[in-house]
Amino acid sequence: MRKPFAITLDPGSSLANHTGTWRTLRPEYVDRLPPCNAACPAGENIQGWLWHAECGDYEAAWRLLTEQNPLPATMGRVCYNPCESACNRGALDEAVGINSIERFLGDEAIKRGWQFEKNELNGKRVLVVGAGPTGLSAAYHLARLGHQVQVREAGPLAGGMMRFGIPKYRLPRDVLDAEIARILALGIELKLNAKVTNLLEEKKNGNFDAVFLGVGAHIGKRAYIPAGTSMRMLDAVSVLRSMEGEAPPLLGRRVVVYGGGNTALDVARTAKRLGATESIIVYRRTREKMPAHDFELEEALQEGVMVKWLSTIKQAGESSILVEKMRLDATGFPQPTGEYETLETDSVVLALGQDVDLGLLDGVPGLEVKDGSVQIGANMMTGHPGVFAGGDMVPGERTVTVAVGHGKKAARHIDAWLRATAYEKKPSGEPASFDRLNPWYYSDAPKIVRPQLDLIRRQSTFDEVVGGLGERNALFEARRCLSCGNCFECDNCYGVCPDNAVIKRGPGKRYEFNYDYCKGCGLCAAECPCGAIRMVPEAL
Amino acid sequence: MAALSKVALICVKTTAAAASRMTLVFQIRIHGRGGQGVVSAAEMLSIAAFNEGKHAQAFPSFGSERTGAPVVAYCRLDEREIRVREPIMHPDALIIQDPTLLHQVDVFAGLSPSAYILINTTRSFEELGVADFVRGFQPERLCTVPANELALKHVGRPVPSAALLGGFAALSGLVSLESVAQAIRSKFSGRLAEGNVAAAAAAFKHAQAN
Amino acid sequence: MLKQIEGSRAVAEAVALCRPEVICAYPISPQTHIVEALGEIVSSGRLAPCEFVNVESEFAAMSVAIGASAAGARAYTATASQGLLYMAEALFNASGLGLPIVMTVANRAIGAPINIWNDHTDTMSQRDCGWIQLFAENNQEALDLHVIAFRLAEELSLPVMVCMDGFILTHAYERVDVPDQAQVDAYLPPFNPRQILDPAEPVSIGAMVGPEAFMEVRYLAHAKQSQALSLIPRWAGAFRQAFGREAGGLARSYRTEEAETIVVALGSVLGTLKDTVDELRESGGRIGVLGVSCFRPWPFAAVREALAGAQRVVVVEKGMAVGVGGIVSNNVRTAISTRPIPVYDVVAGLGGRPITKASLAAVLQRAMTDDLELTTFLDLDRALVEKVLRKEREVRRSGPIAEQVLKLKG
Amino acid sequence: MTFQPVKFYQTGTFTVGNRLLPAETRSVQANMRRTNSLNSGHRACQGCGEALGARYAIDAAMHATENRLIAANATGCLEVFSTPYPETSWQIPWIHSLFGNAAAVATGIAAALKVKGRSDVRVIAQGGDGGTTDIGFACLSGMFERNDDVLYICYDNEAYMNTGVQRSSATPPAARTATTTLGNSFNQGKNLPWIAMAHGIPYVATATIAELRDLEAKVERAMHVRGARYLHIFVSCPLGWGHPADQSIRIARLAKETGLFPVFEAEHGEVTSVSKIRKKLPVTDYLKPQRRFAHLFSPEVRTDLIARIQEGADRNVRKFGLIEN
Repeated sequence: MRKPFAITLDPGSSLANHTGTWRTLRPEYVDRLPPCNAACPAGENIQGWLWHAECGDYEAAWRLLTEQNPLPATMGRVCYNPCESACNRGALDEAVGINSIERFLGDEAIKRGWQFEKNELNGKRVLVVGAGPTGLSAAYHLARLGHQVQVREAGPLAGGMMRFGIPKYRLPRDVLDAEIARILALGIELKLNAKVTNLLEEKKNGNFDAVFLGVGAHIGKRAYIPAGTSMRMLDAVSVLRSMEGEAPPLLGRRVVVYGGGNTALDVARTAKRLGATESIIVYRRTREKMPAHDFELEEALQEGVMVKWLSTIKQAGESSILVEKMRLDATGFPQPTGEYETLETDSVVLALGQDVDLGLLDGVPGLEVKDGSVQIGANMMTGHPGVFAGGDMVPGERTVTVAVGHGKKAARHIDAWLRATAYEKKPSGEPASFDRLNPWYYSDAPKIVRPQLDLIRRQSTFDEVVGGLGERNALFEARRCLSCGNCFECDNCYGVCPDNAVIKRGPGKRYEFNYDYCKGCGLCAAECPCGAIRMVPEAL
Repeated sequence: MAALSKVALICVKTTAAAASRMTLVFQIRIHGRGGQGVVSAAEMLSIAAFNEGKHAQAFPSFGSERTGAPVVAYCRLDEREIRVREPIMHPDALIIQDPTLLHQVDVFAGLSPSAYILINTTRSFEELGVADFVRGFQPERLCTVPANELALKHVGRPVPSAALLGGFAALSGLVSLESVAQAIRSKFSGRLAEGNVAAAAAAFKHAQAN
Repeated sequence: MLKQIEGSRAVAEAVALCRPEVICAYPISPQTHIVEALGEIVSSGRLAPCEFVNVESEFAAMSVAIGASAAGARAYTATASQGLLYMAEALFNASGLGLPIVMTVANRAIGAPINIWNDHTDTMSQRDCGWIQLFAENNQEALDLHVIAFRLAEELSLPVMVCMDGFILTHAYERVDVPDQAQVDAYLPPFNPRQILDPAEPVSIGAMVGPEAFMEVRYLAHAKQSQALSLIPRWAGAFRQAFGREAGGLARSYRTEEAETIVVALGSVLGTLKDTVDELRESGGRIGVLGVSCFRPWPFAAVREALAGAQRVVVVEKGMAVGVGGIVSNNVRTAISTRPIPVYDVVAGLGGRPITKASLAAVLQRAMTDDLELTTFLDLDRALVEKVLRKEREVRRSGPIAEQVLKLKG
Repeated sequence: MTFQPVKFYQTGTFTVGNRLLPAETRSVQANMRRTNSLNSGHRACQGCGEALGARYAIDAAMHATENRLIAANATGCLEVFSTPYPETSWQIPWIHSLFGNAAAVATGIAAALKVKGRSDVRVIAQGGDGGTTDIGFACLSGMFERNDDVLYICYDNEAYMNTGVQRSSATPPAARTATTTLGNSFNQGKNLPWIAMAHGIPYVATATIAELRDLEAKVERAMHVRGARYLHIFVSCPLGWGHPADQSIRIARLAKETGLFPVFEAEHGEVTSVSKIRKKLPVTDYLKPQRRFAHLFSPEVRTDLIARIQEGADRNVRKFGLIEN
């Protein structure tokens, strides 16, 4: 073509005009910390593994999940999911059912027989005391880091409070067993009925380079209740532990549980299943103030458990207790009213909290115990070099998930300590708060409700109450994730740039900005659904 | 052949004037009303002359007149190329398609006594009240044809232009009836053409008899 | 083949022989018969493939032609008068983009007052729009010029306007020689566009050009149009060879041998002028005629050469620049600016006023004795305009007077 | 538990891309090999809605026609920012003729293609609201009436932006422009999609830059119809409307969600589908972020005028049934 001068131009020749010089603000891709991840005591990369689950690549999801937490099937049942409370989707419709997806992945892993990858041993030996969640977690992470691990468990079975504190109807034992077995399959040596009494001696004898203490709180707290000799008084931990033994505990037809925590609910519901006609929780405050999770209370109430709110036990008689009515004062603290009532009962179970047996620590130099808790530094190490601790032993919330998190954190620090370095956590991004999102792009999608066992069976058997999601529903639920603060490759930035200044790098490779042409309008950042782009002023 | 001799006659008639090309041209002015085929008449006349090997130029008076308004069209015939574009101010022949125009428009403007006059009417020049004007004109060059009636008879509608051309062929001898018929057939087709040809032939006959 | 047909029909036949692929039709007198005839030819299937587009305005007509031409189709339209002005913007665009569109303009006056009759005000008003403007003397030339116009337009990639006098030519039945298809095909090869909108080779046509290159673009447009001055005689020569008759060219002299006075004119008035000059020659006048066929580009050299022997020039033109006078005459003056001879300007035939031999003869006789104002209006009713001017002067005075009278009355 | 079909909620139907969908059902804009018909390096303002809308539409049309497309462009922002000598941003055969003749030029191109038997190559005419609803209206109407095989796309940013924000017949009531400094009057309006429908042409649709997939579907649909088609795309103008550059899409979204800009499709003059409002919002949500409406809120809140604008939105909601049920 003999193109006329100036009037007729070659296609796309404007590439010679670098409009990037117009820019005063510069877009940058960021990975913000999603609220679920931030809230997870086990430090799971929830948003990350959901990303794989959304694609239907459940194994990849499970593998990413278990980089932080080796017990997804257990977590998916017993975790009180702070992730869901923090989930930004809650501000849209309902939080993503992270817990149920986690359970799905955990169950899928068991079903498919997925195993962890083993690492080369590095020659270091670590002793883990306690085969509860924190000990198993530490053992798992240490093993994956190449350390030779031995776990010493005082009890007859591994699992700790997961086995002896959580009823079967919440955590079927085959699930627990499968997950523990998979951890042990990493080459971890487990010694059962092997209570450690003298730590330093054990350490020395076993040539251990480091120790992790993960002893659970198995000693029920007592309260002083004037009682006749004949009233059967038990503590909740013992009741729950005996459920794992040969003979179930004898609680009678009328049972009173004293306390307002989840353990109280567990016991009351267990009593119901053991055939109690009346299972009554006596709690000194109101439902709103109850530390137990509301959904568990709701399940308990469905099953026929009753609660006497604003009540304390003043005295226990032969077959009855005296209950005093309380009222909340201005600060929300219960105050006695002097009104009493009598409650017929065959037994009273105290669910007032637990303590840890710290006997094994006697004589360990430098180790400090305060208010029944072992004091640790930021690296989870006690005052005695090489001795680390976590879980119920150390100050903090006592949940399975927190314990698992402690185990992981301790393992990383132990690893670093053994290498004579310091473990530094990768800095997490700024929080991906709801106001960072552009939620218009997410359409409404109600949360999937997990199936529940029918009530009759819930009242009479220890079958699992809450069912899991099928694949289809798990996928649906996973896809409700907003991917807060982390690019999920929705192509919005690539699409909405009026200057084609976003380069799409291909599946899984995200995007990059072409600063030759980016004018810095900020549309990409404004229209990023998940807040994974920020605008920063150009350097002067 | 008859047509050529007529041209020769015209030449003789104008020998008094300078022998310029101007004197060779024969100019016809047609008056009528919008819708009567005035322009078509001039055009057909030019075609008839062209059919006989002559140069001819036909053109309307370029008005924007609508149906019923007085309309003028012109036709020049020559043996040589016609270059002049001015309107015909001194016609050698006048065709009046509608006698009612006689007293409304100066149809006779620029007319010399040697001119031909053909009027579409059933009446005589006297009856039309123009006897005084044509006194001194050559009587054999004055002719009336009942073109409307002939058209009604042969075409079914009072469209006088074709019939008048037949009359003009007879009156002037400038073009043959065959050429006129051919011209009509180039403008119209089918029954309309044949009707008009028949009307022209009838008018030709009427004019010859006149 | 010789035919006795209307000028419009002759043009339509010529255009059809040129095988246009897109024809845009919008009615305006006195051009209408041309597109009517073309429409008839297209619907008869005689001209195929061809898209006959009934557009909604002249602006659209030219715009459709622009699109069609840019997409590689041979495009044609016709217009007149107000229609030409209505497409003025598109005219500049078509030439600016270098699109070889051919358009017939049936020359007609421009209102107000509205006037449907012939003069050259329409095309004269668009003389600077970048189109080549060719003027036809008679219907044969009108016909022939269209064949040449397509050849020229496509050779140069420039649009060409064929100007023919409205009514006088468009509505006149005359003898024309209509060439046959083979002859035209031999003269006019298929359109091979210089630039084309084609998905196989995309380009952007019609860029915005700023001060940094606009001068150069305009210069190149000027240079390109000037090229036509050498191409037009070449294509006129080729036409003569192929068709055996004269048509087009830049300018043609008639009886200018030893002429002291040469009359310059465009279009159909040349015929009347030639007859008039014949008469003047017979009475001994040394006078000739120069017919300008190509008004744009202005053939400086050809005009200068043709007028070389003249002692005076009379320009008879059907248009004028209000407040200036003749338009063609000014062009003539620039062509012979080195020779101080009088150039008389005779503005004639505005709005369809008949130009008669008698009037022409009279004015030319006065010119031959240099007894003529530099600008004359042929057959102007001088008494009438004097009267109107006088009245207007009175009216103009009467304003303040009337006010004063009112003031006096209190 | 009731069966709940898997939907792609996370990536929804609202984002540009969706890695979870089969490749063939993803948007054109999500494609790594999209044509970028309007390429980088153009000189549109930061955040230009028209540049975005044009690339969306033309890329989609290129996709639908397998890259056999020719476009005629009216004078205006789009033309000026895309083709200043010596560079053009267009990757397609493209012509700019005049302000008011894009539709006619396209008609000419379509006629040429028809003559040449290139029915595979399709023609688009495009322009802003000025070039469409005002100066180009006659040519557009002519093209419609003849049912020429052209898709005309109007990028409506509701004023003459190229010349510095003057009122057009598409400027909404109360909007301030350089020639309506007190706010545009409440006229009877010139609803071009409706006028296009009155021509009975095969396809008329409206869209916004906020709903890419809807826009692409309409272009795709339009390219599979022969005859005259009209697509009216609402494109925001940060400069002329006075909103931050990064709000262009949000403003367009609000125009739809308030009911001020109904998004629908029509065939042969009848409305055939309507894009429902997801969450009806008051017009003030749309008006407030734009400086051209600032006088409605300060120095005093012009509840009277806002109410009239709201009435207009509500009328649209009723007329088109913009709300589900």
